[in-house]
Amino acid sequence: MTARSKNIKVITGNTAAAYAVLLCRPDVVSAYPITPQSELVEQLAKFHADGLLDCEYVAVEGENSAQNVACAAVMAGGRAFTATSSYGLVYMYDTLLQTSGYRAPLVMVNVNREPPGIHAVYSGQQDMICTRDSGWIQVVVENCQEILDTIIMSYRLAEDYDIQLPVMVNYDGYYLSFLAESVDIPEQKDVDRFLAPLKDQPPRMKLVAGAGTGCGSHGIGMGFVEYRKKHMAAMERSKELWDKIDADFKKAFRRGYGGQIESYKCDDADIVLIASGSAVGTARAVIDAKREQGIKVGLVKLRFFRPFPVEKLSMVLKGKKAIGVLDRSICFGWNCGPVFQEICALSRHIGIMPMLSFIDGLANMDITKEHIAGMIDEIYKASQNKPYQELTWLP
Amino acid sequence: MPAKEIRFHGRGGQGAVLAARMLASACAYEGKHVASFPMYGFERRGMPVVAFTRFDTEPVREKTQIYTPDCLMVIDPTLLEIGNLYEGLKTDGVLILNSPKPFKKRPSKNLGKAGVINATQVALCEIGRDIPNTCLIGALAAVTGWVKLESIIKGFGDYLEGDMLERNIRNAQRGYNEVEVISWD
Amino acid sequence: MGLKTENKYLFKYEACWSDGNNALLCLNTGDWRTSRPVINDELCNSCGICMTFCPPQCITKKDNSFVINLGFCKGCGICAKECPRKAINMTPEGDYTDDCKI
Amino acid sequence: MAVKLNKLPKVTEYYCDEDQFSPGNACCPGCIMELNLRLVSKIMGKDAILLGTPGCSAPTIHGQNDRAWHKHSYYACVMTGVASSATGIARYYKKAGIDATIVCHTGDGCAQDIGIQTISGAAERNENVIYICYDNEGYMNTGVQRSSATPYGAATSTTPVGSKSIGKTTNSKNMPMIMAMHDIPYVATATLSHLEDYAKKLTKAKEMVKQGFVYLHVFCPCTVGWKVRPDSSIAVCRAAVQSNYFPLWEVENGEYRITQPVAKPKPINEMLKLIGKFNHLKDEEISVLQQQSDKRFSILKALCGISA
Repeated sequence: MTARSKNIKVITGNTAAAYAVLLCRPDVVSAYPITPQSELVEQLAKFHADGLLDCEYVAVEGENSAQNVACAAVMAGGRAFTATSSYGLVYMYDTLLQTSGYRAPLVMVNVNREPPGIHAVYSGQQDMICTRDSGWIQVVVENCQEILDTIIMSYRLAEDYDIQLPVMVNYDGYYLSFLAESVDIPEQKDVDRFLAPLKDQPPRMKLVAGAGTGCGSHGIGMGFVEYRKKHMAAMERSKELWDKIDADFKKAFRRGYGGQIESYKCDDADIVLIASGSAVGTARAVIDAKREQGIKVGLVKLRFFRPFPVEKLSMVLKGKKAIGVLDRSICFGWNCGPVFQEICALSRHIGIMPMLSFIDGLANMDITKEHIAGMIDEIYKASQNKPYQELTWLP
Repeated sequence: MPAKEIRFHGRGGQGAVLAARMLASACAYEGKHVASFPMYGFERRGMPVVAFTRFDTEPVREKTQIYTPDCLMVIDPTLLEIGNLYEGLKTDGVLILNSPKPFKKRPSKNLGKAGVINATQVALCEIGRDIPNTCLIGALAAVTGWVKLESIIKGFGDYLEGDMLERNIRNAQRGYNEVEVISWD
Repeated sequence: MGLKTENKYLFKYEACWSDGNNALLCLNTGDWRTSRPVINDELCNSCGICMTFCPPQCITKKDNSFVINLGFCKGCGICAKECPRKAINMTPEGDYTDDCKI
Repeated sequence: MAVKLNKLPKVTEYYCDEDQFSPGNACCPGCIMELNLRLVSKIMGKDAILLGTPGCSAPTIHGQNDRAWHKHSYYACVMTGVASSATGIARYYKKAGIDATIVCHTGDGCAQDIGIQTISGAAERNENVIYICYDNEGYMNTGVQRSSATPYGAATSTTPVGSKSIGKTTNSKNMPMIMAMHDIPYVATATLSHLEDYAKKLTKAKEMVKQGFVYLHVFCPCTVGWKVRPDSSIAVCRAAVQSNYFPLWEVENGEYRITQPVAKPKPINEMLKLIGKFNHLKDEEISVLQQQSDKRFSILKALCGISA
C-alpha cells in the first residue's frame, strides 16, 4: 500500500523540517535560534506549546549546549533533534566530534549559511564544508518536500544498528529555508510504519542508572584505533543502506530521491554538471533547455556529501568527455570548490578528462539560469578539446 | 496559462513576505505548483524587502530570484523610486500599486496594465492598522484574473484566524472591487 | 616484507563503552609510598577519624581497631596529621625493606 | 592501651552505599578530590550517574576501553558541555519516566571558566541536576595554570612570580554566590575538613534536586599545585573555614544560612602560611587578600540577615 497524504500545505523549508521532526516523535528537542534557521525552532516550540509535539523541549543558551543536550539524550537512549546554521554549527564543533565519536544516532538540520562576518546572514555551504571531517553523515537536499522526507529517512539511517551515526541534513538558507512550496505532509501512522523497522533492531548501548556502564573516553591506545576503524566502516556501510532506505521510502510514499546521488539525463550525456542544494532545481530547467539546443548534457545531484558517493559517481561519470562542478563554497589551499576537489579525487576511477570548477552563489548571490547556462557552455567547450579555465568565480 | 512570476516590493512590517506566500497558497488551492520566498538581510521594520512568487501548472524547479516578472506588486509607493524596478518586466506586464495618488504616466513600455488602490487607507479602515498586503492581493486577482478571489480568501485561512481573518477577507474583497485599472496598448 | 594488518576487533561495542561489572581498573598505589602509617595501639581509641579522612579510603574497622590496607595506602600522612591523639606515626618505608626481603 | 570508643564519626551515618571506586585510583597522594569522589559515591549511592570532563577527576571517573575505575554509570563529555549533557540525560529520563540522580563532578576550570555558560543555562532552566565543583583554584591537571578561581597573589604557571609580578593580580570569581544569584533551589559550599557538614549538604542535595538545579562548591586544595604538604590538605581546608576565607554556608529556596559559624575568625595568614603558592606575599598583599575575604564575608552575612 502506498501512502499518499491529502495534507498538502504551502510551507517553508524550515516549517517542512519542523513537520518532519514532529512526525518522527523525538524525546528531546534542543535548539538555539539563528538566522535563517529560527523559524524552525519557533515552529517546534509552537508545536510543543500546542501539545502536538510530546517531547522535552530544551530552550538552551547556545548552540554548544544544544548539541550537548541532544548528544547526551541520545546516549541515554532517546531520540533527539537539534538544528543550527553557520556560526552555530562551528560553535558546536567540539561536540560534533563527540557526537559522531560516541556513535550517537542524532539527526540535525543545518541551514547552510556563510560563516565569517556577523553581517553574513547569507546562504552558502561553507558551514557544512567546515565540518566535513567531523565524522557525521552529511546530506544536502534540493527542495522543501525533500527536506521533510530526508529528515524522516535520516532517522532510519542514523538509528540503524549497523550505522549508529549522526546525520546532518543540510539545506540552503533563504533559497530553501524561506522558500514556501506545496509540501505533502505524510500521515503520522505512515511515518510510524516507516520507522517501525528500527524497533526490531538489536538494542544499542545506552546510559542506564545503576548499570555500571559508561562512555566518553573513546578508547585508549589500540582501543581508540579500533573505534576509529569501526566509525569509518559504519560510514561506508551507510552508503548502501541509504539507497535502500530511499527505495523503501519511495515504496511507502511514492517519492524517491535516488539515494546517495540522483543522475538526471546522464545516460547519453557527453558532459555532466554536478551540483547540490537548491541550485539543482534551477540546473534541471537549464539542462532541459540546453538539451533542446542539442547539447547532450546531464546533471548529477549530490545528496550524500559524507560519505562521498565514490562508487555511484564513478559509475555515472566514467567515460564522459568533460565535467563541471558547481560549489556554493570554497576550498582553501586547492584554489577550487570543495566538491570539485573531491570529484578530482575520482580520477583514478573515471579517468582523466577536463574538469571545471565553478564557484557561485556565495553570500546569497543568486545562482541564476544564465550562470548555469554559461557553465554548461564552458564544459561543452572543454569537451571539444578547446582550452578552458579550471576555476571560474561567478557572478 | 503559462508560468507566472510575481515580484513583491515592500518594507519590513508591511507584509510583503506574507503577501507573496498567501498568493502562493491561493494558487496551490487551484491545483497549481507554487514557490515563494523572500530576500532580506536583518529583519528590520521599514527596511526594503523583496519577495518572489512563482506558479505554474508544471512543477516549479527554479530556486532563483525573479528577474523577468510578469507582475510587480509595490506595497509602498515610495519604492517606485527604485531605479531598476521595471527592468526585466515582461511585455504586457502588470503593476499592482498601493498609492493614494492617481497613476497616469506609463513608466515602462512593457507595462501593459496598472491596478492602483489606496490600500493603506482600506487597511486602516478594515484592519485598523497599516497592513495593506491582503487588499493588494485582492486587487491582483481582479486586475490579472490569474487567480480567483475565493481561492485567495481560502489561502488566507492558512495564515489567519478569527477576527483577523474576517477583517483581511474584507480587505481583500475591497481591493478586488475597488482597484482602479489603467491600461495601455 | 608486507605490513601486518590486524582486522580482528577486541571490543564488542561499536562505540567505546566501559563496564564497571568487569574487574575494575586498579593501580597498586601502595608502591608509591615512601613512608607508611603505623597505628600505636597504646594511644589509639578507635575514634575512626583517620578512616573518614583517608583519601583512598584504605583504612577499615576490624573488630575494635583499625587496619590500613598497605596495598593502596599512598603514604600521604593525612591520617597521622588528623589523628587527635597522635596515635599514628609515619615511618619511612626504608625501615621495612628488610621485612620485604624475608 | 587506650580505651576504645564504640562509635564511628557521625559522617558515617550519612553513608548509604559502599564506595564504588576502585581502591587504587590515579590521584596524587594526599589529594582530597579523591576523598571527595569517594564521599559523593557513598552518599549518592551506586545508582547515581556521574558526569565528568577532562580535569583531575577525569582519569578516575572515565574508564579505559572496556574497563572502568568504579561501578557507577558515567558519561564523559567535552569541557563546555557538562551541565548541558546532564540536561540531555535528565530530560530524556524525565520523558521516559526514569528516576535517577545525575551528578556532575568537575573542577573550577570547567565550572567557572570554560563551562560557566552551560552551568548558568542549566541553572536558569532549573534542570534536575546536581553540580559539584571541586575548587582547587586553578587548572591543576594541565600543570597548575591560573583559573578564575585562583585568588589574588597566588603563584601559578601562568601567573608566575617575577621581578615585575606578585602572582595573580586580580581577585577570584565568587562562584557559589554567582550560582546563588540564579535563584535555584539549593546552593551550598562545603569542604573536606568538615565532613559531617558536607555529608548533610550532599544528602540535602539529593532531595533538593527533585525541585531543580543544585550547586555545591567544594573547597579542595591541591597539594601539588598549591605547594602544600601531602598530609596538610585537610588542615588547609580547616584553616580556610576558620579564617572565613571559605565560609561554609547554604541557600535553600532563597534562605541563606551559615552552617558552620566561626566564633573567633583567625587571620587569613594562618591559612596562607600552610600554602606554598602564597609564600612570596608581603604583608600589604596579604592584607589585600584579607580585605577581599572580609568583604565577601560581609556580603554573605548580610544575605544571612546577620548584622555587622
